[in-house]
Amino acid sequence: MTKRRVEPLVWLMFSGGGVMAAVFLPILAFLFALAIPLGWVARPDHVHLLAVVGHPVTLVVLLGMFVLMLVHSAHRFRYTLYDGLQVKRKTFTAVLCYGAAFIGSIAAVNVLARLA
Amino acid sequence: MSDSLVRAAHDVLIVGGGGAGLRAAIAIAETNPQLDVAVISKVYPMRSHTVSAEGGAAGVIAADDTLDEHIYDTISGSDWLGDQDAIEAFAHEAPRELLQLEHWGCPWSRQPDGHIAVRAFGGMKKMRTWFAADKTGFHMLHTLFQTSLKYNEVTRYDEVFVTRLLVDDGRVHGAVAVGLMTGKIQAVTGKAVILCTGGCGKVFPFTTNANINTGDGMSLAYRAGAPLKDMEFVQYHPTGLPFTGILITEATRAEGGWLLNKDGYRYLQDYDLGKPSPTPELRSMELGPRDRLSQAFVHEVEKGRTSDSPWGPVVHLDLRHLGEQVIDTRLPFVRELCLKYERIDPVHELIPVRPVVHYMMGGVHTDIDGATPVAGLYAAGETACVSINGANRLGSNSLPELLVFGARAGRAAAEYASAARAAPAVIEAQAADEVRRLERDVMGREPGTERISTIRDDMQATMEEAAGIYRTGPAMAKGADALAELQQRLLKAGVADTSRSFNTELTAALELANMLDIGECILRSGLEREESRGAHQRLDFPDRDDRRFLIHHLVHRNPDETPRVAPLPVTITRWPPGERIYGR
Amino acid sequence: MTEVRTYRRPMSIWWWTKKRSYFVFVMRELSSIFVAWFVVFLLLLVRAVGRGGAAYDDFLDWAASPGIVVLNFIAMGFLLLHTVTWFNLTPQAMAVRVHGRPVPPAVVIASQYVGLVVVSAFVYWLVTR
Amino acid sequence: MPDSIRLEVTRYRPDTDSEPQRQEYDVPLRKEWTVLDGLNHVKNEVDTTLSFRWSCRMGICGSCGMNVDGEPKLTCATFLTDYAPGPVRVEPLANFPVVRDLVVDLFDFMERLPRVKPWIIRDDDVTEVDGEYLQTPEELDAYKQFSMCINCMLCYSACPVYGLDPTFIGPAAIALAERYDLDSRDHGARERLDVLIEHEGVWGCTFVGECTRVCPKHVDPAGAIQRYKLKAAKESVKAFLLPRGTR
Ligand SMILES: Cc1cc2nc3c(=O)[nH]c(=O)nc-3n(C[C@H](O)[C@H](O)[C@H](O)COP(=O)(O)OP(=O)(O)OC[C@H]3O[C@@H](n4cnc5c(N)ncnc54)[C@H](O)[C@@H]3O)c2cc1C
Ligand code: SF4
Ligand code: F3S
Ligand code: FES
Repeated sequence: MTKRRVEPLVWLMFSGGGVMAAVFLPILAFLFALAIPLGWVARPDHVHLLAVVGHPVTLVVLLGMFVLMLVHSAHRFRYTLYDGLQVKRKTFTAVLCYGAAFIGSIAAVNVLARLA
Repeated sequence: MSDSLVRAAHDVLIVGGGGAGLRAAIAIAETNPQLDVAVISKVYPMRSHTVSAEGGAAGVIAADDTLDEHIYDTISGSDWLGDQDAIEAFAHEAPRELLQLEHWGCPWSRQPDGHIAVRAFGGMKKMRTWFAADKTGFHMLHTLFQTSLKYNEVTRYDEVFVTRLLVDDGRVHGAVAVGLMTGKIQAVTGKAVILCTGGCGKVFPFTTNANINTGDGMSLAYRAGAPLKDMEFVQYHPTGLPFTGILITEATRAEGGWLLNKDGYRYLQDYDLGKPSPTPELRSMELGPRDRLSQAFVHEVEKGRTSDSPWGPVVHLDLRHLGEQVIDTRLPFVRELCLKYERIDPVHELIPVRPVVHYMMGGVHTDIDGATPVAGLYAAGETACVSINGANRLGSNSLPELLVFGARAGRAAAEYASAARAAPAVIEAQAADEVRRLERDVMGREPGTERISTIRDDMQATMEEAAGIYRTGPAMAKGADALAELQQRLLKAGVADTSRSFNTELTAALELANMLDIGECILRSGLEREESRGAHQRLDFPDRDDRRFLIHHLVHRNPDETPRVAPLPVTITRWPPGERIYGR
Repeated sequence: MTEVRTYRRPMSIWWWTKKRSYFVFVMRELSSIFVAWFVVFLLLLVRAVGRGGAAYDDFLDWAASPGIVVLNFIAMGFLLLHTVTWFNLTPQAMAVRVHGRPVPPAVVIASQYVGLVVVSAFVYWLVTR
Repeated sequence: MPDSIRLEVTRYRPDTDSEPQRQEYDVPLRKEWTVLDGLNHVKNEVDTTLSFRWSCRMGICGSCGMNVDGEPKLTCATFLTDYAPGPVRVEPLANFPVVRDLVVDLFDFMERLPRVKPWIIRDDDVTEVDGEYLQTPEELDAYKQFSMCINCMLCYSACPVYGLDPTFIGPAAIALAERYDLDSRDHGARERLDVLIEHEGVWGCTFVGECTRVCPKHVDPAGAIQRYKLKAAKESVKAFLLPRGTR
């Protein structure tokens, strides 16, 4: 019988987050981090944006996306620390990375819940 | 030191982790799990030379094929020198062994309906060669090795080099070996010992064989008092790549490849091997037996109809008409090898080839169960001579031979070991002797003026000169004298490497000593055989002489270390000697 | 097992600078920092949007400040590295089969880019409508 | 073309050296010579004490792996002319302990191999063989690529994760597990999963992908490992979701 282990589940979230980051993040980052602030694209109207973001479907999608991407980052960064910097305190590093992702996720819930 | 001298005691000790050795190990583990088996090998088992075999393994499975036909092809291929009882047993058990390998996971090539596919091979009247593309030996060896990992009762000593068998009162009790990593010399005892040490192609300069094929097991047995059999029969494979000697498998011809001389002419038709046809015809032309094809090459050279290359005369193998599709699915390794080592693409270009030393028909004399005359000592695989190959081995008979006789020797050794007693105390002294010999006589020699590689080169040149495709009495006698001289020179060659760990100069020295023994046996047996049969062709005795020479030759070692050749009758059951007919 | 004194070569901290492919690998892995940064950035945006028009405008002005713009350019570069490498490795990481037949890697890669374009167009439309 | 080329060879003699040294040899540069031919020239003509492994000289036995100019290579399949005018650095395979000169210690791998159970495991217990297990050419193709591994260890030498954490089971062993999992005759996937799902199993791999790039036999261990992760993840999700009885 297969033993229950967390690695596969973390890895699944890592992969999901990787897909999200590859597919959704480029356009979002491009629009809100570069194009709109720099005026390449007209600032969307606040009311419109609030309506889009506040829609329950958007909220759920964003929450899922944020959480997965945070786990993705935490997981990848953890291994970068192991391999790239040869960090030896492995458990500590893991707690730190996933801990940060956890706090980020709570924050995301908080922010998004306020819009709902 | 004596407490550490005997490293471990086992029931059965197998020397060699190639196809034969691993098959024997599994056979023992399966017959009697109570027994403690050990496999000693000078290389990791999956590096053994079985890994290089390309073409395939013969076993009757096709609906239109019969055991009798396999038997007959093998007997006539052997020029009637094979023992017919052994060949019968071989043909009967080969299909089962190959199926067993299938069950262990060997990726045999298949027909569309999922059944095993078979291809044609030289000297065979029916298609009966099982294959795994053109990496058959590779897949067989890895399958056997991986399957052997399943058995905890099999202990392995990897990279451990056996230097001597421990024999007392006509019984074998184990071996002395050098651990290559540590340089430690220790005895490993076994109630029975099976030699599965493979071939000895390195006795010759130009060979398909790997660096490790130095015939160690033959020499070990010979020195331990077991005779060698039919040593004069050395197989030349007709298609090796010039310079490297890398084999281009016979399967190329089975798939329809042609041999062309410099005029683009399929010259085999001039040598009583049948008439050319566009598609391959069994037992004809390019699918004739190896001895006859290699001999035809020599005649082409004499007629000036071969092409020149920096490495001597060559003919060409033409695969272009087979097309990329066939080459890539059935012969991918051949294409890879040609691209890599000759920088030519067989899809569009001709492959230069020449005959190359490939296989040793002779070897340690055994009966049909792999037993040698020394009690408890068994041999199987290329190092043994049962004999099913007689004067000429048919392509694709060797791989099934490893399986059939590896398993047989394993079972017989298991039975022997179950009844045998543990090693007597005297072998401890023998082991100490061997340690002394190695440390003082081999390692301790001052590096003199002689170099091991030079003596090896000289030996190889001597053997090529004296025991090539065509031989004469005077040439062989001269070669034997030259070898005796080389023996003397070897005693003066020092080992410059004083390091214990992975001392490959030491192993090279030991291997060279083994090869000199073998070379001597080849030439001595050859001198005695005043006839031409199979791979032994004498210009001074061009005909087969069944009246005098329908016999095996056994080479014993006299107490004064000289060889003595004695006859042994060939076992004939149902197939009286006849003419070897191909292409008619 | 043996008494041989084997030598274990130490692996330098800078091993990943020794070979181009190793360097690209570590850069790829470092993209994770920037993915995380964008998550934070977007969360801040969402929070600002939730707080009203003024907060929203303030946020965008902040995002246009030189420091943030430079950071975001760099981050964007890493993000694209992530996207490209992720797409390229997908066919290796999973054997995609349609009707039991394996799909060639090039097709898998191409279809991901198609997906990227469709998603991007949809988001663009949703935001700027 | 110059007529000779310099080899910069790493030497290490455990009895005398405290760490590896470099030694230079000039060898003839010939069109048909491989790096291995160069080394053999040294061994036979120049310095008989140089140690390295080799056997088949045709790229199939897997013993001659070394780092050539920093890249893991089969030296019998790597031609000197590709490095002209030289010099060529010849070092033992990276990431393994060095035993002597160019010889490395493979103990880790050999000890690990049996753990992934690289043999056919059947549900039915057939002991007598009569007739083959049928397998179509398509079913054969499904695992053939992964059965091509010659255990040359180049992939281990290229994998930084293995270099940093030698407890990682590593690319070739996992590829071999995948080879048997994908074999239509095998029923052992679950047993192998139990091994590879452990921490030292597939999870250490961060998909550097170098293993696949250096593999001389196109085995694609990197792909095998990632697929294994997916397989492990699927099984784990099932294990979490389904009640015990139905698994
Ligand atoms: C290139 C090539 C292609 C071939 N193709 C075919 C083919 O298509 N079909 C076919 O039927 N046959 C073929 N053959 C022949 C066949 O492959 C060999 O005869 C067969 O593989 C020999 O197997 P073996 O088990 O006897 O020995 P090997 O596989 O050579 O194994 C010998 C073992 O003995 C060990 N050993 C040797 N000496 C010592 C020692 N002193 N101490 C400890 N261990 C030792 C080695 O480490 C090794 O493990 C081919 C041969 C060659 C060279
Ligand atoms: S996977 Fe490739 S590189 Fe790794 S050991 Fe096997 S053949 Fe060598
Ligand atoms: S190089 Fe190493 S990290 Fe994974 S993909 Fe290959 S095993
Ligand atoms: S010597 Fe066998 S692979 Fe290179």
